[in-house]
Amino acid sequence: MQHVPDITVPALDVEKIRRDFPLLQEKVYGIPLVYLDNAATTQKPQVVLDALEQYYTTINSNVHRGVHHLSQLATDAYEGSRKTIAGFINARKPEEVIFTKGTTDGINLVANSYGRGVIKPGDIVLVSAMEHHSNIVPWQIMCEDRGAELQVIPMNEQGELLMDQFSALLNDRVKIIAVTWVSNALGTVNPVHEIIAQAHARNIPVLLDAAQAIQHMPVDVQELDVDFLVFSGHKLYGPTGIGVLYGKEEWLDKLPPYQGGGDMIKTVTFAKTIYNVLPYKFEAGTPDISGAIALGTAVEYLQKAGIENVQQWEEQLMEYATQRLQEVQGLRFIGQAKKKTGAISFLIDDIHPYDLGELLDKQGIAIRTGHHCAEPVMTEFCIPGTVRASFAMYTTMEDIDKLVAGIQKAASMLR
Amino acid sequence: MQHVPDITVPALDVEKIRRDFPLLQEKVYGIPLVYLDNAATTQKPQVVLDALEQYYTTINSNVHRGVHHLSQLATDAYEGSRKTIAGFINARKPEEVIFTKGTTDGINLVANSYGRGVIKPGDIVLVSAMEHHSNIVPWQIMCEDRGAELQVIPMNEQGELLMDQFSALLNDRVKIIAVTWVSNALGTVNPVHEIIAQAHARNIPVLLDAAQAIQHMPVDVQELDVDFLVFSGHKLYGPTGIGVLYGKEEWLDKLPPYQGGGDMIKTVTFAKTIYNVLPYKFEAGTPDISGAIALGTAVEYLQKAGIENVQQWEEQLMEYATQRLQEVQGLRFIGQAKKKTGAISFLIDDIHPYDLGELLDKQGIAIRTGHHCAEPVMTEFCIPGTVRASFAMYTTMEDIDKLVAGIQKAASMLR
Amino acid sequence: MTIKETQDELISDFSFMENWMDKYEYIIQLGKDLPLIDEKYKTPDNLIKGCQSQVWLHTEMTGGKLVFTADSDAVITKGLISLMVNVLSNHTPKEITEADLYFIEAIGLTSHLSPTRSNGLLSMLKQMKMYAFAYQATSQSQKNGTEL
Amino acid sequence: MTIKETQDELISDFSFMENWMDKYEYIIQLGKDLPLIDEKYKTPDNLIKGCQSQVWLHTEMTGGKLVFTADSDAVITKGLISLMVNVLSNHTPKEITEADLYFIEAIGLTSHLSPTRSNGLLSMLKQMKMYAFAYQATSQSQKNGTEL
Ligand SMILES: Cc1ncc(COP(=O)(O)O)c(C=O)c1O
Ligand SMILES: Cc1ncc(COP(=O)(O)O)c(C=O)c1O
Repeated sequence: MQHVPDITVPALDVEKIRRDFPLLQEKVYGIPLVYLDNAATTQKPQVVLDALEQYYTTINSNVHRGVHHLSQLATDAYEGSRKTIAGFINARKPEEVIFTKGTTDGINLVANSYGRGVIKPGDIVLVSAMEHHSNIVPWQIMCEDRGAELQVIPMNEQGELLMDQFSALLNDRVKIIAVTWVSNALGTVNPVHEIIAQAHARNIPVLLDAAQAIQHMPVDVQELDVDFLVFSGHKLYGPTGIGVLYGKEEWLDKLPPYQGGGDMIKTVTFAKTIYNVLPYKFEAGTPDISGAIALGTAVEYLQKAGIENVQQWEEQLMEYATQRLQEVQGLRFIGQAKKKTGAISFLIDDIHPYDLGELLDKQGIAIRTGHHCAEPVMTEFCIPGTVRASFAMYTTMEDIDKLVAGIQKAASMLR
Repeated sequence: MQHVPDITVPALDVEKIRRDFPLLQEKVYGIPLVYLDNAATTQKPQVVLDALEQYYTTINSNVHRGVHHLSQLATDAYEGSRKTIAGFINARKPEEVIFTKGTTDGINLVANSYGRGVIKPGDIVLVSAMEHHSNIVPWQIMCEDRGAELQVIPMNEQGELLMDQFSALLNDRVKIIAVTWVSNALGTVNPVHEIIAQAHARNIPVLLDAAQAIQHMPVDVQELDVDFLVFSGHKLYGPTGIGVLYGKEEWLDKLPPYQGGGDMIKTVTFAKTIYNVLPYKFEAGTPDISGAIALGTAVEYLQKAGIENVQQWEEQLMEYATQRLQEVQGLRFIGQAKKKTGAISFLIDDIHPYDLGELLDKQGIAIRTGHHCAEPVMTEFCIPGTVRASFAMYTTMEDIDKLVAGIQKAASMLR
Repeated sequence: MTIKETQDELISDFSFMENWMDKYEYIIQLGKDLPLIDEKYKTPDNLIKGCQSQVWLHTEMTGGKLVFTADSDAVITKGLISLMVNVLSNHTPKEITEADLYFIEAIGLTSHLSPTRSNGLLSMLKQMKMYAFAYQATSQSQKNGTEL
Repeated sequence: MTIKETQDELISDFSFMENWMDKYEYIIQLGKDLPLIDEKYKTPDNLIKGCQSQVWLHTEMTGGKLVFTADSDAVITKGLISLMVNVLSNHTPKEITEADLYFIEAIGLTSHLSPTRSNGLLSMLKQMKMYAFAYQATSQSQKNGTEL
């Protein structure tokens, strides 16, 4: 974040973008909404809503199995979206893109399949100290079921992973490493290239939780050489209920399927079932067809704006917000990593984050308070939670000014 | 089906209902669409699309965790939908309604949790010979993993379960029975009350696959005394990507959770995780919020029309279609159970179903051909597949006339 | 003042405040005035674990009347507790169990508080009524005991 | 006729038909005229398993030219195979491998057939070209063999 904020000439026409998002025009309590809870979920541009409506009013039909015209159109649109997303993350093949319900579903899929296919008693799964519950609990469940062990890469007080300790934790018992690319509670951007390089040197595959990365920076799975990568559509300007698991073809071929059902099989008898090829092997049952298609539209929208432009704009937002928040007396940042993106967590003196959140809400400012589903992080910092403001491509400097003013007012009432 | 079709005074104003469904107004190949693939997925009334749009333009926000106003509204709407659905199936409590991705997801949830929580090596899972792959493969995967055995309730040539054989299969090793209420391939309505009564006499819980029942007849889980019941939103006039698992509270309390992640836990440390109460325990990660809300709207739409009225109308459709199809030379029904609903499967002489399907499609008539994800049924009848026409509340007698005319034309070309 | 009178006074107080920021100012002030729970009573037993903040509640019987003291780590929560304590404290168990508590709805708290907060409020209330029930039951059985 | 000429003829034939039902009539008729595969060649080896129908394809080399015979359990599929056979059968491996097959697109088959059907068509075509490649490679190596 060495740039000087250049508010007057952003590569992104943020005002124009804002007009594409109907909900940003809304008021709460009669006050224009300031939406700074984007790490929880983003708002959707009208084109995404149009894609949903368009799907249901013109081609709605079940995919893959139909001889009729609508089914054909629905299948084309669904598979077209898979291609769009494969292009967006630079997957080798669309077949490496599996549609899931979201990040949580994707991690559970890998944990379960990897557990049944690879893990033996005594094996180790490595996660980090700053994981979201969704990247802890599935591994806990799997480890308990398989007699494996969960180990944790520690972090320092800035909220940065201790890479020395990470290296020291690597040994032949470690069978998979699951880490978040960006921490939703702290904003930390982890050194994922370094993690993957060290893991691969020992033939350990890596799963990246990209729930808080995919919307903020260019993602290239081939360049990363990552084995599995998961994210949610609803945090990427797409609908709820849809997400993506990217997996290297060789891994997805090797692992047993997760769920059983329609579409994921080639032939079924009661004696023997033969599984289908990728990506269908991992997509049991009728998928979220409209969600997948609309996620494709969201990705195209983001591509049109340019993910590099978004990244650049959001870096300016982060820098400006960090600077402005420093003006607030008694404010301390939770998470002060050198590389951060998307979210800023903080506390003010001994004001309870919940009190602050409530008074910000009443001023029309939506932020999040609490443990952000990352309780171990809170435990580590000995705090009940934080106040978190998180940004999106449509966030403005004015939003940040309002946030700071709102905080000042609330703090004065609560002190 | 003893009624005389009474086309002139249906309790349902079908023409009015049709106008609520935008896709039914569409043409394919310039011909007005005749949509008879409702068992695969139903079309959606405009109110459901409006609910999606409304959600995203006014209250979109992540649920359960937020201190701010939008999150509150989203949570209220999401939980409101749960109540609507609980009312629709007469669940004791909304907490017994778990939102899933669909029928397949629901069955996988139960198979996995039940497998980890209850099943021991040597135990038996009972399914029927007419199950959809989604009610076979999850149990196969689980049985293989746990060293249990899958056994099958056979059926006769009419496509009716052999209840004597069912009774004979019951013994103390049987730990769960998973059967479909209505067969998607044959239309058979199974004697589920009888199955549940016999199972409960031996303390065996029953899962009902209601994917093809919920849209065609009143469902009362308390009256059924069923332990688990699953269905998909997209076959019930709701969006894709959302479904429901009903489970008796005592069962849901007893079983271990399926997926791990946000929302489904009370507290998380790396050493120990305490799971949340129902329904959250089984809803890991950000749910399909918009899907759940719009499914609630779909259910309300159906309630307004009256599920009894729909049932009555569809019985007339079934009777009329059966009668008219008998006129077609060489046509034989696949599945001739005394009680059928929703779908009619058939073949004509040795015409390949796929050929027939393709020529019907070119006449604007959407039906389905193939094994309908129920290959064991096809194996049993020694056929490669069937042609299936399936009905919904908006299907008309005219649709059936067009189907029969289309079949006559296609058959004459193919013979 | 009866429970009803205190409620009506609160409703009237709140009705003079124009917007929700003012009402929060008032709630926060009430929290600051709350008779604080004795540190020694901040035991796990007395903890009502809410979703986002912690609440301790202690009950004592003095001269036939129940006295509540409480605390929370969040100031607004403390204010809300204070509302409840003001209304219910210093009344007999019978009065408390029989009280119709309409002020929460009337003030508009249920619709304006975040749901976790208002759920917390309700479980707080439940807890207080339960204490009252418990005391009533005990004294009832004691009375029965002497009569026998 | 060269492969190109047969294709152009087909395209012209199809262009005279007004609607898709007529085109299907024609395809079905072609299927009925297809030189049937000898029953003994309906082996699992010769089976191209499509999604919804089965296809058998047999290849023979006669006088330096490849001759295809085929069958399917579905009549329309048979007709489509027939199109391919008409175009490619009785040509040298070299002609077949080098052929630019534009007629499928030109007739509009790819956009009008169901995707499983048109995928089947494409895998059929791939199979035929592969046979041609194989024969070419074999004769090439035989030639090289004699030369050495
Ligand atoms: C009887 C039956 N069970 C299960 C399913 C699977 O439903 P879904 O694909 O929505 O998960 C279907 C629908 O295809 C069905 O008809
Ligand atoms: C880092 C991280 N991982 C996982 C998740 C879970 O995503 P979802 O709830 O969409 O499954 C989130 C979002 O809450 C997150 O921020």
